Amino acid sequence: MPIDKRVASAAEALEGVSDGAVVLCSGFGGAGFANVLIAALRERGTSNLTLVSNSATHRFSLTHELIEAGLVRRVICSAARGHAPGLSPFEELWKDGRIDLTVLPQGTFAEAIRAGGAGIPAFYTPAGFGTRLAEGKEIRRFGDRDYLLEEAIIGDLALIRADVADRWGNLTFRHAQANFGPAMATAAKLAIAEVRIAQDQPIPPTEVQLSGVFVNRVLTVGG
Amino acid sequence: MPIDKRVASAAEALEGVSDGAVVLCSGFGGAGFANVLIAALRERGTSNLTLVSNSATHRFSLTHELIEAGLVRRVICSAARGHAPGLSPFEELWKDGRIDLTVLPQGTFAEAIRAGGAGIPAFYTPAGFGTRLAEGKEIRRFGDRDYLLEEAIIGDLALIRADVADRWGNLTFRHAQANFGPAMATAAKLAIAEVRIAQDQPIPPTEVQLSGVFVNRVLTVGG
Amino acid sequence: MRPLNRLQMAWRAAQDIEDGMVVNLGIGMPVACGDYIRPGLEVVIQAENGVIGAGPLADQAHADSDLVDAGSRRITLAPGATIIDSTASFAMIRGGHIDATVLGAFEVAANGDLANWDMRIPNKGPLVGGAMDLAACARQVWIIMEFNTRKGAPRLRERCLLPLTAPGCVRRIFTDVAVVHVTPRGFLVTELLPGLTQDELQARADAKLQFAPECRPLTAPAIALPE
Amino acid sequence: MRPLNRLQMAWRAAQDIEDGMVVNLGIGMPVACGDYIRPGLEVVIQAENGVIGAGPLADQAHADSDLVDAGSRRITLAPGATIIDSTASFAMIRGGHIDATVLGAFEVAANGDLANWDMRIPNKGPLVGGAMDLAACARQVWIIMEFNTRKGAPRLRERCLLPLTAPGCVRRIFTDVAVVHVTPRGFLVTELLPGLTQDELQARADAKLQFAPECRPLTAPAIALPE
Repeated sequence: MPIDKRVASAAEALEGVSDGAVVLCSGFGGAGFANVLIAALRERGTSNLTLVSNSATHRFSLTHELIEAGLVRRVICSAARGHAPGLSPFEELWKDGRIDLTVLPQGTFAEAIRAGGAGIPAFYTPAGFGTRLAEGKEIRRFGDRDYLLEEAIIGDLALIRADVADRWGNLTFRHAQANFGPAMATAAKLAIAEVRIAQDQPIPPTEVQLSGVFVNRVLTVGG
Repeated sequence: MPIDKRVASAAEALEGVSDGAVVLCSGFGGAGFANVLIAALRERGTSNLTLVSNSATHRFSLTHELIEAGLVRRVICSAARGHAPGLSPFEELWKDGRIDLTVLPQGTFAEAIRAGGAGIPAFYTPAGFGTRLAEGKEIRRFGDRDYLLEEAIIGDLALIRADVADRWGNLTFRHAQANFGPAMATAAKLAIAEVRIAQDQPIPPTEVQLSGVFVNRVLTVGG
Repeated sequence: MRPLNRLQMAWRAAQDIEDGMVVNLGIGMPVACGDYIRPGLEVVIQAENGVIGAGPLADQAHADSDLVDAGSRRITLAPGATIIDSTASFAMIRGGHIDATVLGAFEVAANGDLANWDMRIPNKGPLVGGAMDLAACARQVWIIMEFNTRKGAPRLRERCLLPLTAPGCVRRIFTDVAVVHVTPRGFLVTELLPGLTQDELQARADAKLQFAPECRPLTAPAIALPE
Repeated sequence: MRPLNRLQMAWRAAQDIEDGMVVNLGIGMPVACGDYIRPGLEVVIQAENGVIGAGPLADQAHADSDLVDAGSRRITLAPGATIIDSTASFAMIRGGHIDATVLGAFEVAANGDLANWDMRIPNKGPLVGGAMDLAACARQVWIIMEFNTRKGAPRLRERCLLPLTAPGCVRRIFTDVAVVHVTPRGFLVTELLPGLTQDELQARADAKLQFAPECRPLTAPAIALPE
């Protein structure tokens, strides 16, 4: 049967996602948020989620709607501050102890996700050594420098945004849209891409930016 | 001054390379060997080298000439067997204890080089656990599995082969020519690419496969 | 019936490849599996040099020395293919994204231990390549090998004599005279060459063989070996 | 003379950027350095979201919501640019491939400790972003900040009071009234605003300041702040 990872609806894309899922959401600097899928996840009401996203709340992302709807019990991110002057929905829940937070340096965050997809259970990094984020972490010296041990992040679900897909799930990204998306797709058991166009004919081999091997479902959302 | 990493000759490309250098040479499966630069390195007579190459001797590579010329004191590779029935130049020297050998699983070899370029001093991998290659290595359990600690590889020099370069050192690779080249360029203090064409105009941003940030010198060799 | 030849063994292994699988085929016999995948199936063949979606061998007119697989064979790309670098290729392998790898072997033990990289030939350099990563990390490891060595020694053993590639990794073994699954209770023969008895097969192994109640005859179409 | 305004401080930092450097410019004041790189120099500006070779801001007609820097500003690409993903971008940063990063800060200590991520505002979520990777791993860390807080408290301190971003990383500090290098022997003032005495500057710091024998006047061209 021809490989064809395209699905007809957001509901179909999210079929089988369970409460308690670890959800990796791409997006950074205003580009690459899979907002159609995030909105569908909120409507679905899947709860008790661990949200792995560079920003807990970003003004271009709908992850804050998941948080506001009370569906998220834990956040792993590098930035948890709202843009608005008051407290963000995340900050309101966090100050009341109703949501757990793990903050990582952004490079560690990216590398931990990459490690999750690459079969590396843990790695050492210099980032964060000598800071509060090193608390409770193993410190080890290699050469003349100290490093922190960081463990891989593995997700049940990745929601990423791309530009063009083909039926094999190969993806291209527009400009800075890729950011955390490729790594997140590799690190999740179920990786779903929302794309502008999903085509029958293959993306030329040299233009593919993420192999369809890492992508399970593709949803066309236009845009 | 405009950035321009193109050099006029192989001799100029290798300027400043010292005896005792750790040299990373790309190439695998018949593609991606920087044979012009390897030949120039042999002619230069730079000695006491550590050769980091997937194969100690590959029939499409000239690394065996470095070995035959007695310039190599240590090899780090995943494959050290000659293709011919008799003993290869490497095997002759190795059996006499005149060359040191470190063998790594190919994925560990690739990942160690990537780690060297990515500021990761060490990482854990499942490959090689329970085998002779685990001897003397730290074993550690994460979850329900055992892993080996592997340290990064950093080079003084990388000799890689690419297809097109621009004056910024951005590179494209033909088909399977990339293999270890991109990672090796990131992991070496001096990364030199030999290319078919080096052009004035920039390679279009979406076609660049290795950023020129990682490439120090570019030599046009045609082919 | 005659034992399967090397291409017939590759054919038999290929019949177990399922629709949509991502498979890595080792150098030698395993790579021939690519020619025998069941009609109507679409499979992604990964070569560890970074070709994701390897197609058939290139004909003379299209052969390109840069478009090669891990065995330096000049190949084509299948529709939907792409090429990544070695680091990314092994990230894919180590990360468990390969559904099945088909490898050659010297020995397999009843606990799934695999020995396929070091025959202890004096003074020959070691050749690990990607075998340890594949054996340790592919979701399934399938082996194609003759049931016995040329000298008649058993390759299915209680414990491997040769240095291991990875412990406890092998799931299926496709041989010239039997198909054997490796289960938590040891070797389970699921297909046996017609004309060979269970006792005869057991006599050729160094470990206890169990035979599946539904053990079937091992058959393959006639495939001529190249000259 | 009046203290430098924020754009003048960015201008002054930009004068230290050398030909061919790969630089990462933090959100806020640092990113303005890109506008003031000395004429005739070619510099690669890295944005940690993966843009390698960021150009000036896009005009309305060319602004693209997918072509942004780490601060969500709609930018252009410089000739020779490419875009990589976040994992690769931080591999570049952590691997020491950034010649200099220019960051904002709350405090810098005489030993080079940097505090620029946590002002301890109650209930506001932490914002680390890429600062720890950049501070720990760029070959040089340069800081742009006012010499004192709005309330007059010293930002150059014997020890940081606020949580650290990275220990011992800062090399140069570009402030509104002085340029200060961080040396193994502590703070060394290399430029001082005309009209300000060494004693006056020292009185505004919490750590011992040394003054370079060749300490020069800190000057910058007039640059108006946007409304």
